[in-house]
Amino acid sequence: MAEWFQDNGLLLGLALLDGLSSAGLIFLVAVGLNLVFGVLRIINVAHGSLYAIGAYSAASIGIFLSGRGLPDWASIPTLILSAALVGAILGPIIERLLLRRIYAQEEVVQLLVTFALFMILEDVQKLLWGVQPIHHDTAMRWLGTIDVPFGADFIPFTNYQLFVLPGIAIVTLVGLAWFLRRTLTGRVIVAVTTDREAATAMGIDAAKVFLLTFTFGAMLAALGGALSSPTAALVPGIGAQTIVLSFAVVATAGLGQIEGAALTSLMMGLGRSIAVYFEPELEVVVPYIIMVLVLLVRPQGLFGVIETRRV
Amino acid sequence: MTAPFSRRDALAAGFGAVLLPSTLSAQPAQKPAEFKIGVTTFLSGPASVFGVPSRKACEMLVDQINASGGIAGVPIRASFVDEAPGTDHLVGEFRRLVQSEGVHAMFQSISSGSCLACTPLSAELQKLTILWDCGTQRIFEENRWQYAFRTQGYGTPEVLAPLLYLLKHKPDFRTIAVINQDYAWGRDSWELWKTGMDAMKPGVRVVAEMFPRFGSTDFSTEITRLLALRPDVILSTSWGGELVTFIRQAAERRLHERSLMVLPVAEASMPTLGRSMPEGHIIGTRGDHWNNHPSPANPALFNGLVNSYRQRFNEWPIYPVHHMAQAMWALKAGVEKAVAAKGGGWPSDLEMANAFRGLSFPTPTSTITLREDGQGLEDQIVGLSSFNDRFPFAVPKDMIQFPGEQVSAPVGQKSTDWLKTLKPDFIASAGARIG
Amino acid sequence: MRKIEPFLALLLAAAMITAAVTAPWLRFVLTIALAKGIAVIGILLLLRAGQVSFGHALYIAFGAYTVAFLAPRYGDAVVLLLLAAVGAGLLGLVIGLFVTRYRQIFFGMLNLAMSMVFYSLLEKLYHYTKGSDGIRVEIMPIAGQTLDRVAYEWWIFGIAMGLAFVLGFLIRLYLSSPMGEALAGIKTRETRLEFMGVPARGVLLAAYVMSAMLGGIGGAIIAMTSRHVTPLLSYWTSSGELVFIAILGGAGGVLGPFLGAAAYELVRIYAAASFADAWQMILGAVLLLVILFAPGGLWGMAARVMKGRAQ
Amino acid sequence: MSDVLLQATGLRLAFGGVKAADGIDLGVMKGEFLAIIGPNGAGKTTFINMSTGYLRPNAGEITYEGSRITGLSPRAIVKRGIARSFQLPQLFAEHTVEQNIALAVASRDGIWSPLTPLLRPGYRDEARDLLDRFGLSAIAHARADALNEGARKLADIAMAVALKPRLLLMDEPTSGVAASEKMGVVETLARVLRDAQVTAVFVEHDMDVVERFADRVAVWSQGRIAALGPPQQVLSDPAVQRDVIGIERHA
Repeated sequence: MAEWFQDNGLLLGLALLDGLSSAGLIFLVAVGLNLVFGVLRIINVAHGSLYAIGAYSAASIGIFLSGRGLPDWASIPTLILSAALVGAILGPIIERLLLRRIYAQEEVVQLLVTFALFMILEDVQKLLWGVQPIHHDTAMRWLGTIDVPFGADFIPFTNYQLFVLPGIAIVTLVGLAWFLRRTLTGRVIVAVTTDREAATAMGIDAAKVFLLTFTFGAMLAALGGALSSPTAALVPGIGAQTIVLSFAVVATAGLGQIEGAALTSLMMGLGRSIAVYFEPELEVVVPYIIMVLVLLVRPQGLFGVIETRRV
Repeated sequence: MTAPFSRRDALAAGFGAVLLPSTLSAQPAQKPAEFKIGVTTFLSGPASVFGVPSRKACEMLVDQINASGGIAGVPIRASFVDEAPGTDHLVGEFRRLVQSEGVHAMFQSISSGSCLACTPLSAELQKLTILWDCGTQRIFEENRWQYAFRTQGYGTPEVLAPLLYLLKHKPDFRTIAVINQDYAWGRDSWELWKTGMDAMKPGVRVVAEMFPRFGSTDFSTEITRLLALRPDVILSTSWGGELVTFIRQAAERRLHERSLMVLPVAEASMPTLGRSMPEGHIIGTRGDHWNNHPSPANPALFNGLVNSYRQRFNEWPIYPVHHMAQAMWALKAGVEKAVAAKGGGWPSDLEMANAFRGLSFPTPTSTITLREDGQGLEDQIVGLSSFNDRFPFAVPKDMIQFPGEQVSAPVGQKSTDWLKTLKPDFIASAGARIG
Repeated sequence: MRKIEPFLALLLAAAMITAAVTAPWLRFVLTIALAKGIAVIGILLLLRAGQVSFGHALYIAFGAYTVAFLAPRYGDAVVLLLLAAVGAGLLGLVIGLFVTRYRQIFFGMLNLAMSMVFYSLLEKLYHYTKGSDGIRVEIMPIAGQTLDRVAYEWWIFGIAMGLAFVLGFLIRLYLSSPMGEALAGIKTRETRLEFMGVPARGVLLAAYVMSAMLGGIGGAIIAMTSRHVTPLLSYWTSSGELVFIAILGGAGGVLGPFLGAAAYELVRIYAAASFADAWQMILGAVLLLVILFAPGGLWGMAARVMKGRAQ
Repeated sequence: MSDVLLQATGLRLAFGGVKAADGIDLGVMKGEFLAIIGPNGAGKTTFINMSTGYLRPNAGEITYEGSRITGLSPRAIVKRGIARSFQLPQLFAEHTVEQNIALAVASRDGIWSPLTPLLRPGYRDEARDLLDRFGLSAIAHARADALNEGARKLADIAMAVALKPRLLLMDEPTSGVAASEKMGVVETLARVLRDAQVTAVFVEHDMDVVERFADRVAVWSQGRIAALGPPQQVLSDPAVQRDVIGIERHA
């Protein structure tokens, strides 16, 4: 064991660095899904579409503004603003026009409404952005790289992936935690998450909370997409790929738990990057293995609370 | 886009009273009012980066051919089917097009899985089927097909040519890593490569074999590992968005300074990558149809295709455009040959198919011959990525052309068996510099 | 409505047979629809218990690959159908022992995880499965009879139809039996079952194993019909498709899945033929319209029409 | 002591800081109707939950017919002949009342027959008979979620009775029943239970009901049994009147 660490300790260190940045992205997408699920009790399959639209929009807006002389440093704020814009426009439209009609319906129906929306948005993306890969990487290039020592060698990492992605994820986590615990609106959201009936009985305007939460969740999905756009080429189908992993995160994290989502993303991000180093064929199934193991030990998810049924 | 209307009408008839006898092929063939082709290609999902340009090309070529009198005097009409929903849907659509819409020829497909599923239908439904893009060697090596022909090269030459180029360009490499998409092409192409490499240059150490999930958007972990391993050569047969993502992430971290990259399917991603493609790496195009081909056999035809595509769609043609064009020209050549053989009468399905065996048809760059097993022999051109004033993206320099026959497994032999027989002296004799 | 269900079933069967006789390509499509209908009955069982499996494509793929792998060795359709059903049932038992401990999102997502692991295995074990290229299934003898292609296709269509009737009939009996009614009790009042001495988990597990077997049978028929199997059969969107069909058809009777499957296949073909690059949008829109304006799906619509007649 | 059916000894259970049971010793005699009264939150329902396996005590044990049942699952305890009803009726909302009862009847045999209908003559007749005795025949075909509170309550108890228990634990059987119907309902209930020779424990807030139907009364207060004995004696105790009944009247 000690010998193994001696041989592979350095690699493990690299895996850690890679795992952090991938965990950051996983978290940003999954936390929005989890927040929406906690409050609305709807697993939003179209969350992946919002991710994709966020990515495409951020790239398009970035390309448009760069062409008109936007300085390179402004590309990172542009990513964040694009995401906010996408969420602020699409969130309320989807919640008002679609989700509001089905809150009283069965879980499966709610799931399918978002599945239908996912199918529609998949084609909408294609109509708007075409099928050729789109990429706009000013943000990544402007930040440059940093050489991380690796024995006698060194490994260049992009500052964007090493610092910006985990950084924004941490800021989001801390900001969300502060918002949910310390602000009135945040506490209302938590109250609705923990006990919907009691909260509405206390006179909380559930409709407003739902609208707010969903919009917020949509912004987070779009933010995840926007932040992935500097490093990834955007093609049809990226939403479908991303959302599956987020499902696993939500179930593992526990209902509406943001800290749970953070820890789960970290485990999955690290698990995957370690797998790439030592057993690449396992990489794809690592998140599911983690999910199954966690749920075996904690059936309600990492940070989930057992819902006691009153009898 | 007037086609959907009539198609919809046909379909409406389909649900109510598609009650046409399904034995068209048995009846004496009459010259049809239009020559219908059914085209399967990806119109959604990640592979639509190939599918949509191919559809555009097909529509453009149909217009062009119809404007100049059609095929043997008959105008063409194409219907398109999306491959993305999966085999059961595709097989159903294939049958619908043949049995209900009465298409005269099928063009299929991009995905090897689709081709493997649909090619047997060509025999069952006795319908001329042109494999216009898929690359799996299994089709013609595991079976004989009377009605199916592939009008371009396939996996073996498309992997062997870049391998030979590498062995000529950097004969002293000792380590290699592979990073391919995790699906059949990614696995197959690696197996072909490794078999050929072990035969012609034994002793190369494979330091990493990575098959990231199909559709991955982040390769930073894989790149870190490659940076740490410092292999002499990195092979990736990835394509589309994934190749763009991989190269962007790799180039930013200067992986290209540590290892020589070999990218057999690079061409289609070059326009997207633009100037961010590093120079001096080995790139291929699944054929010889580079936009900067130094000496196309028919320059007027070549420029005509490239320019009219660019004018009409405001983008550079990529290899699926050329593959579609090859299929279309093969169709024209084959059908007209069959009609001529019949003295102007309209050939039956079988007569039509027979005309394709051994058919040679001109392409803008060269000539492709369909062997007796149905496989087309397409030349391969491989070169090093470079920039010039004519193109806003990387194109090859120091090109070597490999004749199709030289790099394809002979009829009746399995590719892996044949690759094992290659000797190191084959390297020097293969291919010739052009340009 | 329940009383006229057998009559409607005969009507639907007659319509299908007429269509299959007149158009050979419809025979193919309808065989697939029948196979999916059989699998969707399994979804229906779980929906009775209030649980949504977002991973049942796993059992379809398992049944299909069972046929693909074993056809060269035990090449008889009848034997293979049995093996697929039993094999899927055993797999369902193993997975069911785990997933039936969970409810709602956890149940749905664990099923999703299992199907995605299976999907990854089909891709990873390339040397056995040929990855995304898939495996070809040759025409096989049926009950010892070697048949030509057209006769074979008719036989498979007939077997699918026969199985649809037999299985539909058995499931109908089951659903109104104490065991089936207890299953529905899980949805509304699971704790009460325990206080009546009924092991709710066992009831759910039994239904889960049955649904897995139905999936295996459906998958086997799909493999025998399309005669080529690929991993896409087990991708999460295929599972979504099954739930889609269940809701489209309506959860009322066992006829619903078949109505839904036939409608789904035909709409998809119509959409694909008319709008080859926007068929997903059409399907999504159809689903949304059905959910929003025709709750109860096609079966519900039929029921309303019948009621209107009766009055 | 052969006539003790259920015996609790030294039961303790606390939720956070609240002691729902703080050393309970209580025996239930065969054939008696035992009422449990006390302020809300005193731990009355907790006693039923512990006796039926839904909650496990921190300490102490419960024996039934001489053998220990603490630690057993609700299912195992039902099989031994203890059934319960609920303060909030636990019905299968999407089934009819008749189906609800029939399911309870069927569950005595296990429900593992997959091919014969639930409403087969045997089960249906017994369910109808029971509905008849509870005066619910008129709503036999109504869906459970369409009933008023009183009917739900009765159906809930009927389901428990359908299990043919020897001991029935009822959590506030008359809450939600209209005041004018209350006595009639309890009358019916008592008759059914006496006919079937069922021992009953019921948590009750209505002192008139307790006085009329209970053989003995246990007063539950802050996790302890403050008094135990025949109704006339216990209910006239000034301390009980002050601490329990007084609160009840004002609540």
